[in-house]
Amino acid sequence: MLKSPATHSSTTPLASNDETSKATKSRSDFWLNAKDKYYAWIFLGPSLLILGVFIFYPMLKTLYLSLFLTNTVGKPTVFVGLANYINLLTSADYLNSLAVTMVYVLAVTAITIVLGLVLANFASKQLAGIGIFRTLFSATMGVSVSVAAIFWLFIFNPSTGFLSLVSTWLHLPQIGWLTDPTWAMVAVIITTVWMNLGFTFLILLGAMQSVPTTLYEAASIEGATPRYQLFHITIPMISPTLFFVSIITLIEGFKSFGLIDLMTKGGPTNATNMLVYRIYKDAFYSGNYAQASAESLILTVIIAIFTLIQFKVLEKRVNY
Amino acid sequence: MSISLRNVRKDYDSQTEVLKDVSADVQTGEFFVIVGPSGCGKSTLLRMIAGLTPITDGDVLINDKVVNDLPPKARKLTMVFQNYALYPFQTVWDNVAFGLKARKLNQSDIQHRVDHALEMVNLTEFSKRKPRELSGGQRQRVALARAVASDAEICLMDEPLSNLDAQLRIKMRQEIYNLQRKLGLTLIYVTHDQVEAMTMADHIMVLNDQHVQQIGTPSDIYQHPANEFVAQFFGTPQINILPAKRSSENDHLLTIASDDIEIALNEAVPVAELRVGVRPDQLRVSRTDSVESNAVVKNTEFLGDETIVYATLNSGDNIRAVISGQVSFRAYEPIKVTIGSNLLFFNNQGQRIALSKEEVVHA
Amino acid sequence: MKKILAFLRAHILPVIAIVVVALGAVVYTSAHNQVSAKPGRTKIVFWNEMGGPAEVALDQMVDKFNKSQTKYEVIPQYQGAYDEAVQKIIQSHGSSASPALFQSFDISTAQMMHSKYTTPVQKFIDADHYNVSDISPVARSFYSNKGKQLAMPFNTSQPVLYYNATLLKKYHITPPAKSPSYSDVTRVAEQLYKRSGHKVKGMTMEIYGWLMEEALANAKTSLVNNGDGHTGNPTKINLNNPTTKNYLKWIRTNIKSGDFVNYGSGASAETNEIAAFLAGKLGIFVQSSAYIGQLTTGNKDKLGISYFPHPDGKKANGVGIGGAALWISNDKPKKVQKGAFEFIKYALRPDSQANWQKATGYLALNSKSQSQPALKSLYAKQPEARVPGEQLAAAKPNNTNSGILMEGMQLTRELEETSMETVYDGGSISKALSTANQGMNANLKTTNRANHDYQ
Amino acid sequence: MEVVAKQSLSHKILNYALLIILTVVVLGPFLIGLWTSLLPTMDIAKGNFLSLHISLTNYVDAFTKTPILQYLGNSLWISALTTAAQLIFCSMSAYAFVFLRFRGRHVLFILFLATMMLPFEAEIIPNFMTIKAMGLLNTYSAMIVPFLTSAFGTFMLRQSFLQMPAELKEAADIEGLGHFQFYWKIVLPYNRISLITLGAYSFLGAWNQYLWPMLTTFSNAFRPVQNGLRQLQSEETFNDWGMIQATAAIVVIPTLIVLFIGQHYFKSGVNEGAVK
Repeated sequence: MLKSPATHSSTTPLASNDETSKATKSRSDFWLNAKDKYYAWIFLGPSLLILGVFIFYPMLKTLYLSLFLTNTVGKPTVFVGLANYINLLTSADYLNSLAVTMVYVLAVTAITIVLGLVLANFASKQLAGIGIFRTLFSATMGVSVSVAAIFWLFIFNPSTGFLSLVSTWLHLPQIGWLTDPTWAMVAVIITTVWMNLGFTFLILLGAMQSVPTTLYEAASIEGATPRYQLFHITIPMISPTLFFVSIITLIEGFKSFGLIDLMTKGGPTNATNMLVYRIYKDAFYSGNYAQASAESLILTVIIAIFTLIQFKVLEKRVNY
Repeated sequence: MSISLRNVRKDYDSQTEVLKDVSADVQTGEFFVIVGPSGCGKSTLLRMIAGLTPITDGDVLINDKVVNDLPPKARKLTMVFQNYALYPFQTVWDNVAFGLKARKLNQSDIQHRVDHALEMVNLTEFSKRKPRELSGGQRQRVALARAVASDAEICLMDEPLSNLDAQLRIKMRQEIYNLQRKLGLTLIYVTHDQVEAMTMADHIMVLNDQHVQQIGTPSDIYQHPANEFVAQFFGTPQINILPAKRSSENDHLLTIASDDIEIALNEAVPVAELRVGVRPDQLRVSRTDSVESNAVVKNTEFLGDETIVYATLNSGDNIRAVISGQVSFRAYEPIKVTIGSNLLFFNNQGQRIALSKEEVVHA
Repeated sequence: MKKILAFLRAHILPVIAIVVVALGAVVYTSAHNQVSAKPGRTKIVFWNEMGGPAEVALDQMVDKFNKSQTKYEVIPQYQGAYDEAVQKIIQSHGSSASPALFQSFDISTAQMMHSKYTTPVQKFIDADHYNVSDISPVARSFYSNKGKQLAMPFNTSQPVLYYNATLLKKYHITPPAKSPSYSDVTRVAEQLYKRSGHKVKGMTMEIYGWLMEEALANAKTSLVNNGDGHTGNPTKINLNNPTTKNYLKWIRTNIKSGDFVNYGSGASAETNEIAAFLAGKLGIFVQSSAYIGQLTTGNKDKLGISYFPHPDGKKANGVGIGGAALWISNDKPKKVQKGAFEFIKYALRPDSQANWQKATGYLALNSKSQSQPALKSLYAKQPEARVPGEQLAAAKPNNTNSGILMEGMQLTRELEETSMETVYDGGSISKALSTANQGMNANLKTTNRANHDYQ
Repeated sequence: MEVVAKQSLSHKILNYALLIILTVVVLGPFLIGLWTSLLPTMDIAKGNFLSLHISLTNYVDAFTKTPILQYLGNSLWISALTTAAQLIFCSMSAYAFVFLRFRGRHVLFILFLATMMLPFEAEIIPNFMTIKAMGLLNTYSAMIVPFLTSAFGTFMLRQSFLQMPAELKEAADIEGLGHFQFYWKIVLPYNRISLITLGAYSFLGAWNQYLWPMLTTFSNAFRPVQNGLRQLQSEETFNDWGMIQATAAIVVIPTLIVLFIGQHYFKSGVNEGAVK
């Protein structure tokens, strides 16, 4: 949709629906049918096995565990129905986690998209040596959580950190970046945005470059300014990509764990205790598998909703 | 290697019929063209012969053996596709050699055959190139070379020239024809282009509306089309089909298009109402005044050696006439249209009515 | 790039073959054990949570043990923080990856006991006729239940009160008593704050559940029923009691008079209070004795140490210990468990413990360590380093100062800390305590229910 | 992309200036990290950020005093195996969905898609138990086996396979190629760009795994680099900033190189595989 499929007029992609491919599809009732079934087991078998054991079974097991209380060693002992869910959804603590996660996810998504657009817009200008800037802008894609955490932990360090030095030089008040609840959230958001930026930039740049040049040529003949072109041609044209990147960022945001673990451990005073970190803490710190399982299911529902939205919209290929 | 189709039928989803009761015999070494408008099922028929699509009913025979249940590879044939089906990641040479390697021929045999095939299609110097580095015509030749290199004596072609420009198409037409003759291939060729069919085929099968309309030699089909569809399908500009009536006074007299044109036949008109097919070159057009005229000119197309005149009869029927040389008419100029000797007659179901005498009209 | 692709294309089959073989190899090898010991020695995987200088000291101790005999080899593996290690131990139990010997912290004792995943060291003590009388009784009682030693205390600390002796001298303030009362501490803090012209904050108490529990212990008050869990499984929490209120009121008094500074909770709070103390901006704070090392090296001022404060008009009961103990898993062969106990004995030898205290600040648990050269030289240089050990020795073990034998202590501490936070921020003491009490009771009820009341 | 007829010189300079500012902002953390990795820890602790005592001591320390090479090797091995396995298994299942006809194909495909809605993060508890039951705790396999295939990879390759001209399959049928031959000789080479893209994704994905290895590895012999860095941080209790930054630099530099080489594939992969 972004890039028109590289097909010659003559090629009949397997996906299309005209006469020839109908003929191809008729292989469905080809008399090798029985054999195809046998091949299907071979080709799909390994993947089915893995997905079954590590995706489907665990989901059911999680559901099962969430309906029980689990004892010291994690065995389900007492059936309590939905009590774990009710406890969670009435606990101020868990609602706080939900709220904190929402704030984080929305902030990260919005800021990443805006900054990604800014970078992509600059990097799509036709200037000598622009390729170097494009490469540099995408650099954070190669940064893993732990590396990003180390870089930023030093920047945010209260006593010897870079920002603390800068504020000293400029005689600004010191900010308790990782110790103050509000600023800790800001710090985590900044770091996440920075990590996401390279990927987002690259995707948006790719989308911008595949907007047909003739649209801009026509617009500039009609006297549209670059800014006007950005908001009335580029952004509408890349809207499917924008949507895609937003959803991906959103979903990844809900799954954030590494940075939280490395930078704040959910603190201070639960200010950054997001959903996955909570699951981890409840299960692997407190040993409360049942509650963690209930939390896992709630997380799954949230992510499934966003994934479904993604599928639905991509299916419709809503353009502009 | 002969091929026979016996009452072949194809349904999809046991609902939609694609082909009904197709029967045909293709002789060894014959150039057999299946022609029809798009969507008529001609590609499906070809794929059923190849074994790519199962048949719902009937039999496909190769060398008098029923092959309904044989997979494609066991049918010993090759196929050339509309988009050539070249492997973009392999060189020309490897593309031609691909099937041979798959059949596990020995190395020297492969070498020999591929080189020979490339030579036949004049691609020897391109053997190291990738398909994307070739022009459309060259790609088509690679596909041909694949068929040549194979030892199969049956070759199926599915609109192999439709992606080429007009000039190249004419050239490749000849090359395919020469190749078929040289190799003695039994070739079944699918196209929607009647010119290709007319110029290349030994026999033509005309398909339309899930049915075989006619099978015959090109001249047979042109001169004795089985029905209106076949008559209309062949020949440019298209044949004129006009409604006609037997005159109530004289059963040898035929009134065409209301009463604009009258024609006397050599024998009695067999039915009261019928349709007459007149090839555009059988129509004559002359200037006249508005009282005498039976038509007005719509426009003319000058083609260099002849002129096509489009006109509307007083009855409202549109006609096309081909006149040799250059003639010029103004739009709305009144003309008189008359009919030559060669006519075709169709009943109201569109089937041709054969008359006993060759020359039907008094000259 | 093209060349690489060409290579890959040409060699894709062998590459994949290698990958498949390797994959098989990995799966195969993983079924076997990963860590190889020296041939002929029994391998003992030892999980610990000692980072920084303590890790170095521990590795040295292990190294010496391995060299001291020929039957066993202890392989130390660092597992991160105490909190996460507990679950790792429980969850890996019964697999080839699980440790034979592990270190687990004080508040996990009930959990370990209930899991039934360990062999109580009492079994080996009895079999070996090992004499435990030299090992600190308070520390031992923390990890024992109904007279049976479950685990061997290892790295042990005591909460003590640190004060800046130089500053007190400068402002002519009488230092707090060796075992100070709340009001005694308040006096010093207020005087320091006033006399320094508000330049020096008098005191701080970290928002840390452990400190509140120790305040209860020192006042001989139980947090939970059934003798803080020592006489039976706890069923009821009693956080909202006069002793806790008294403790929080004491802090509130100091907050109101302005001499108190709040550094919040967690590791950062500890770093910050130490930084302030070393910079001479804070006079008094209560913290683990394991910090002595950090507080003496590079400190230009003289360090003063007193016992944990006790409420006025009440005799100090003595405080429980902090730190961790060594446990022996029961999922390993007898020979391995025996080896693990050999290491425990080695770790508690007088010389081992003396070196341990010197290197880490954790208290030597073997009473004979005090006469070891390592400690003697330490005391000669820093006489105040004796104080925590004396406090430990002074306490007579009873139910209230032997820790709280209850599961879910991590969660309990979180709730305690939330209540402390509320109070520090000016909220109502009894309301904060009753909220926490409610939460803790609910957790306890769920835990007991999930474990069928440990029937 | 704006059509700029003639850019004035000042306009150009402005553009470059903005680009350079953006570059500095984006690369700032890298630069700060790299710079501090060259400084002695004492200078960092004192806030002497503009120190001139530059040396590679921290790097030497990182290599000799920490198991960073072991961590890197572990990660490399885990990522390489995961990538190879995903390429094989995802392409196989994608092949089945495109080229094989069998009952339940549609349902199975929906099932595959559905797995994309189930976050692995929410399944760590049962998966931990499974891996434990398989006896794979603290092994490479623990970090590879659950990720041998992926629904995303299958989906992406399926999209790519669907773009193949139908005639290729028919030509292969006529030549008599079986499914394995067609898969191996035609489908894989034809889709190599998508395969490289998926490979890059799988590799980066495996390389960046954090939560799962943290739960399943207990010793440095198997710990991948992300968790290794976490381990180093907690062991070093954040005192030796210079060396910590050096370890981070050691980890990030190879990834950056791979990324710059493979950039093109990431971009096209996402645009074609996911959005289309």
